[in-house]
Amino acid sequence: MANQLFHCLSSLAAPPKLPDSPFFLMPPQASTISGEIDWLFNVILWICSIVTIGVIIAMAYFVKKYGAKSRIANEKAEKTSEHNTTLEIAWSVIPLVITIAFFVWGFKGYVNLRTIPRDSLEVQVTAQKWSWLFEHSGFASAELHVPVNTKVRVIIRSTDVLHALWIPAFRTKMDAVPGRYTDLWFEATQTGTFPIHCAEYCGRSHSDMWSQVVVHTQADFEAWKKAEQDKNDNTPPVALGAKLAQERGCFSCHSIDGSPKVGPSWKGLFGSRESYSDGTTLVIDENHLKESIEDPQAKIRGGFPPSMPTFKGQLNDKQITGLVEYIKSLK
Amino acid sequence: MTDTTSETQSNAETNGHSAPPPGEHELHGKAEAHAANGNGGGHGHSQYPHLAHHFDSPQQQFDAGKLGIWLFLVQEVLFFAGLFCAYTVYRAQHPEIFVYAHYHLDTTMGAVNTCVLLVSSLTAAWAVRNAQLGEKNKLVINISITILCAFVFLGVKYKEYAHKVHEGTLWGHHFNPQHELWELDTFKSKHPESAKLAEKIAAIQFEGQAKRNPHGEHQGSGAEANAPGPTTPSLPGATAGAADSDTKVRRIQSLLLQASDETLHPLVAAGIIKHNIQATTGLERPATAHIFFGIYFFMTGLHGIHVIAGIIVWIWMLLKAQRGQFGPNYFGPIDYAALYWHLVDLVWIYLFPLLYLIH
Amino acid sequence: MADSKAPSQDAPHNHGLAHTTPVWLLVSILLVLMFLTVLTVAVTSFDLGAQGNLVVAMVIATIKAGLVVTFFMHLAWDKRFHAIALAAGVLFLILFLAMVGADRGEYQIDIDRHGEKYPFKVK
Amino acid sequence: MATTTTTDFVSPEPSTTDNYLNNEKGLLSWLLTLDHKRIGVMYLFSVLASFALGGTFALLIRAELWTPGPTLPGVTADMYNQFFTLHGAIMVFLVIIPGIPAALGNIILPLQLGAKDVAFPRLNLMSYHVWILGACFMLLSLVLGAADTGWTFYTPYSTMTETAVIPAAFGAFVLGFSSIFTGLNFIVTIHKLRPKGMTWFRMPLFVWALYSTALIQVLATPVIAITLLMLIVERTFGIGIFDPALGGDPVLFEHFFWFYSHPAVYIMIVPAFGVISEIIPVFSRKPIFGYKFIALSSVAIAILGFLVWGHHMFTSGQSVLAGTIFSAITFLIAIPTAIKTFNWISTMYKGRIHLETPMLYALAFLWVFTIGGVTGMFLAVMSVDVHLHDTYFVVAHFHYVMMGGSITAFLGGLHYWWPKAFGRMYNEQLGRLSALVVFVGLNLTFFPQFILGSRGMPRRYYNYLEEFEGLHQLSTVGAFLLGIGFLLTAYGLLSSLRKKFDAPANPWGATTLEWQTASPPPYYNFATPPEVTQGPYDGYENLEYDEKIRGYVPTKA
Repeated sequence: MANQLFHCLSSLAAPPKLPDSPFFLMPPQASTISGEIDWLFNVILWICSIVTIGVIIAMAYFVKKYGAKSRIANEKAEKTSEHNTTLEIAWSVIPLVITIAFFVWGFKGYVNLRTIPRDSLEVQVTAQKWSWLFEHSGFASAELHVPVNTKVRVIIRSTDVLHALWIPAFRTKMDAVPGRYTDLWFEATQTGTFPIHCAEYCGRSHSDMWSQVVVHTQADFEAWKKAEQDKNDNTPPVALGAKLAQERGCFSCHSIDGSPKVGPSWKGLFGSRESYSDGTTLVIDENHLKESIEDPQAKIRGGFPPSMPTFKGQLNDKQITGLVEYIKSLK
Repeated sequence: MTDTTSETQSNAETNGHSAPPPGEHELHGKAEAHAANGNGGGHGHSQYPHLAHHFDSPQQQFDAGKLGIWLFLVQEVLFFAGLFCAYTVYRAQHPEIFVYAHYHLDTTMGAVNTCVLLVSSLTAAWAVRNAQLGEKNKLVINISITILCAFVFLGVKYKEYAHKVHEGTLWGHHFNPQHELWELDTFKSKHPESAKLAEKIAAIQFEGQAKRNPHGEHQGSGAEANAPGPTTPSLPGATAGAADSDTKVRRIQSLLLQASDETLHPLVAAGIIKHNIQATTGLERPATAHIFFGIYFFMTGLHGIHVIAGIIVWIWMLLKAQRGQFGPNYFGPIDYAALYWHLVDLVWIYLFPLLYLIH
Repeated sequence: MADSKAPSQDAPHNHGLAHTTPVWLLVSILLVLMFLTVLTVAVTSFDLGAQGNLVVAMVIATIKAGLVVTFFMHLAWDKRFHAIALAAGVLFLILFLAMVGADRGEYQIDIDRHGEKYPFKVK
Repeated sequence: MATTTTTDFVSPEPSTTDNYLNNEKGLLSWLLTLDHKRIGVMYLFSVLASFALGGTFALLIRAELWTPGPTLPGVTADMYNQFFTLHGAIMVFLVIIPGIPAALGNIILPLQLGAKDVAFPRLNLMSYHVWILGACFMLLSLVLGAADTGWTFYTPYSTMTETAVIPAAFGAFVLGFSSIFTGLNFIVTIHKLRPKGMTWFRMPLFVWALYSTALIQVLATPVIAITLLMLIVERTFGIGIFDPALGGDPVLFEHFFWFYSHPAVYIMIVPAFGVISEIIPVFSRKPIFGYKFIALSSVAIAILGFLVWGHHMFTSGQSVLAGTIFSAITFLIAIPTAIKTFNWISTMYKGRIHLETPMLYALAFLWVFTIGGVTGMFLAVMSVDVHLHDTYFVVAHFHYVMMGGSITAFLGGLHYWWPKAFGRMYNEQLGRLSALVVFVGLNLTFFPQFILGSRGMPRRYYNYLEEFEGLHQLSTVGAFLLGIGFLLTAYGLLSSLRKKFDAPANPWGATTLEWQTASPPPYYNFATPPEVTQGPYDGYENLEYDEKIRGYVPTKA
């Protein structure tokens, strides 16, 4: 029963699909700045392709035209001048001008990316090994929900190591640095669901630290907020727990099918007698589960690393009860 | 480029200006090289027993060694760069921890050590002169004094370290000072009024507590306050802690209001009370004071390792000097050792004001 | 050609491979260094403004370092390339400190404000 | 003879007795040798062994990426992370940084300069011993539970992970000193040991390149040394400079790290420029075009290379101000690089081009390095880099430069100087075939990664979206082809060592000094000290191919 619940609840059980893009080198353009960045990308691509192909053609042509027959023939190269200042200056100055143009465009775009508009909707995101938690409009969720055509500021924090929030479809990315905040902004231009990746290496499940951004119409966004409110208020504890377990990234370390991952599996966990690294054994009850969520280092199961972060202060009593009930339900 | 100009360039480079005029030297070097090679390319520099086979003359060998040691010194400068950079960043952003921490250091010992190193620098420079002139006895004496100074330096350093271990002014988690700032003689003698004020506040703040809790509940930086999990150990930060009751706070505030700016300033500068006096509820230690001691021990420790390496080099030089190996044609090793030793001195010349002389 | 003239000027001090520094000069340099050490300690008891004491301490330290480099380390009579090498090292050191320091200064506010709006209020 | 005017005749035929390879025998005569050529040879084989090890990890990575998620039986995400960390650390610290300077440079630099040895032979040997020590620490990390931090050792992950970070970091710390000693030695050698007539602008361009490299090695490497030491101390004692849990700053670590590691990129590529600048004129039978521009552009790259480290940090939380400065200077560095490429192409104009193995590698270099170079443009443009940073686009870019640039040039140089260093000609047909396989494999491996990256594939991923599977598989096929190419190369070169000495003194008709002495050279390099009267690439017209000895001799008057 719990498994089914898990599958229906979780839209994130499978990695996000990348929506089709009109341009095969880039993800879809879904924010106001994507077009600008793709344009610059294309300009550089064209100029650089011309240079590269020019070099290759010149090289191939010279090899063919001036190819020597054999060593024995002792052919001598024609005398040409060994330097030509005009030429040298020309091929220093022309690339310089081009690169200055690139720099100026890049600088403008970068300032745009890093200058947060004043009137934007604020979203707090917390990165931790190996999940994202977005907090906006009073709700916490594992997905980022935003309305279309609205400026959104994402304030990024990390509780453990470096991560990076990357939304390819929005062409923006920013590291999550523990001990400080960083931020980025975007304005989505089309509704839909777009992947979010962690782009800064953060350990074991770095590649599974994905999420997605759901861009709603204004009306849908309001509806989503309402539904979220109802869910929190009315969801039965087991279902709430299952939802939270998904959102808070519990499944990157705990399985529900009995196979041990980073941490012990939840299947059949409740009521079993387990041994701990301090040599004691214990029958797992509600209190122990609650303690493990709030102070995971208090007791470490034998054979598992002490790597779980604490969720103290991040979950209220109802939510903790929900998680405990959910674990109890996994027989 | 014409041949003549390039020729001159090359000569200037190899011979330098302290050598005999270029032309003469060139002839000399070449004749020698040919003599050497006439011997079958082997070790033919019979007139110069210390000349390696791949050099043409003692001058070339000496210059090569000198350039080598200078490049090594440049490398040393950049080796210390990381620590100076860490120092700069934290000093610029958290000046209060430097003000706070420097009272825990003994300026006299630092100054004595500076003088000891300066004297050893003199004897090292003098030793080079002795070696150049072939004054064997003076050379031995000067090297011995240099080594002696190095040991004195390490001895003083050891006393300072031992004192810090005793006082608990160490790095990271080991930072657990046995005396608060206002209890230190260094602070009391410099700012008697401020110390008295702090003592009064402390008396109120810790009233009814059997003993101050050295690992107070209060955590320092935002990072550690908010970073949950096993990787965030409890850390002595702003540990003296806030006063717990409203009455206490009111009594503390009235004391603060009565105090003059001159009295308050040293306490604010050291991060003992907040910039915003009204927000101050008690005395505290600056949140990341332990970083100063991290930097202090790292910098002086690394410098100390260089001193130890210098001692080893000098002992080796002493043995060579006693055998009378040095003279006008072969004094490179002494020169190089002295240059290294001066660099160790140079680093200390900066470390002393940066760590001990903070206002 | 400054290079070729130099040897004849230095001739009296020139013993073979390199310049020899006279004892009186070495000892006077030490005395100056000692004086500067006393001075830099003495100066700390005066308040010279926000960064004044630091600047004075660094200026004195740099004068001391300059004396050691110039006379104890013979750079006054040595090849110019050695001075250039040392200057390059110091230049890169300063560059490193300046760039990193400037950058940290720019984002320090993000560290100071990190704790705000935290922890979450989850409904 | 063209370049030397001293009279003793150097036999153009293979030397059989009394060369540096056989004048002393026994293991100790190698391990304790002070001869720069023997030290270079030891470096060469050590580097090649490390290359094989690093390459094995590369193939494991590529095989694992054949499908999303677990592919190879038993390879977990943790192991994958260790694979790419070891691959990166080995390739950077043990292969590419010492590859051209310490291995090829040690063998060739004093010969090209006309010196009897490097300035400090003992220091040179010590540099090798230190290298071995560093390599041992790296291997120790492998045994003790390989580090999984990535070669960048970013904090706070590196202070928290339970794998063996300290041996790996300490290994890199030790290897840094090996690199410093080599660089220091080369600078002094170039300043002080030039023979009569060898002016600065008569030095071969490989020497110029090594000089520029040595400047970086001496000025930048100590910073990584102290950074790694600070990391080790942070991890051991918790001093709190980098660790945010103690009030430290991880971005500070990134600054420290890249202050070295960006210039280190030029330690890797500038010597490669030097090798290419040697090969192209010799195989085009024409003096190099724009000698001074190429020589000085190496120095310019070396110096500018110090001022761009922050372009690795555009999305790290570095300030906009710093990012802007770093981006601007990054573009400046493109100019000297472009100058070099255009000069190489111009050198071929109206030449007489011989397409033997070294030249094939040089042409491959031009092709591949141009792609690697221009894709750097995308990454230097700040706004575009925000999207591309930490994706496979970056992976492809630096592999095109490091692998396609440095390693291709290294192999080109190896084939070019192999007859000089070992006195044997390798199988030319096999050499050409393997060059071709390497070239095709390289492009097949890394070109698809550009597309992967810009489409949204982050780097250091064990698992990935299904739509990327096709391109990943293409890349994996390329990687194995590349592996086959390297095995062919290794077989071609190593099998020649079983032969008797058969290489002539000057098989390619080069005019630089190393070809004016016997192959392999005698212990003291030159029978008589050379005297230089003209530029390094002058006088091809005075050389003539002699069919009997399969090498060049001076034209008889």
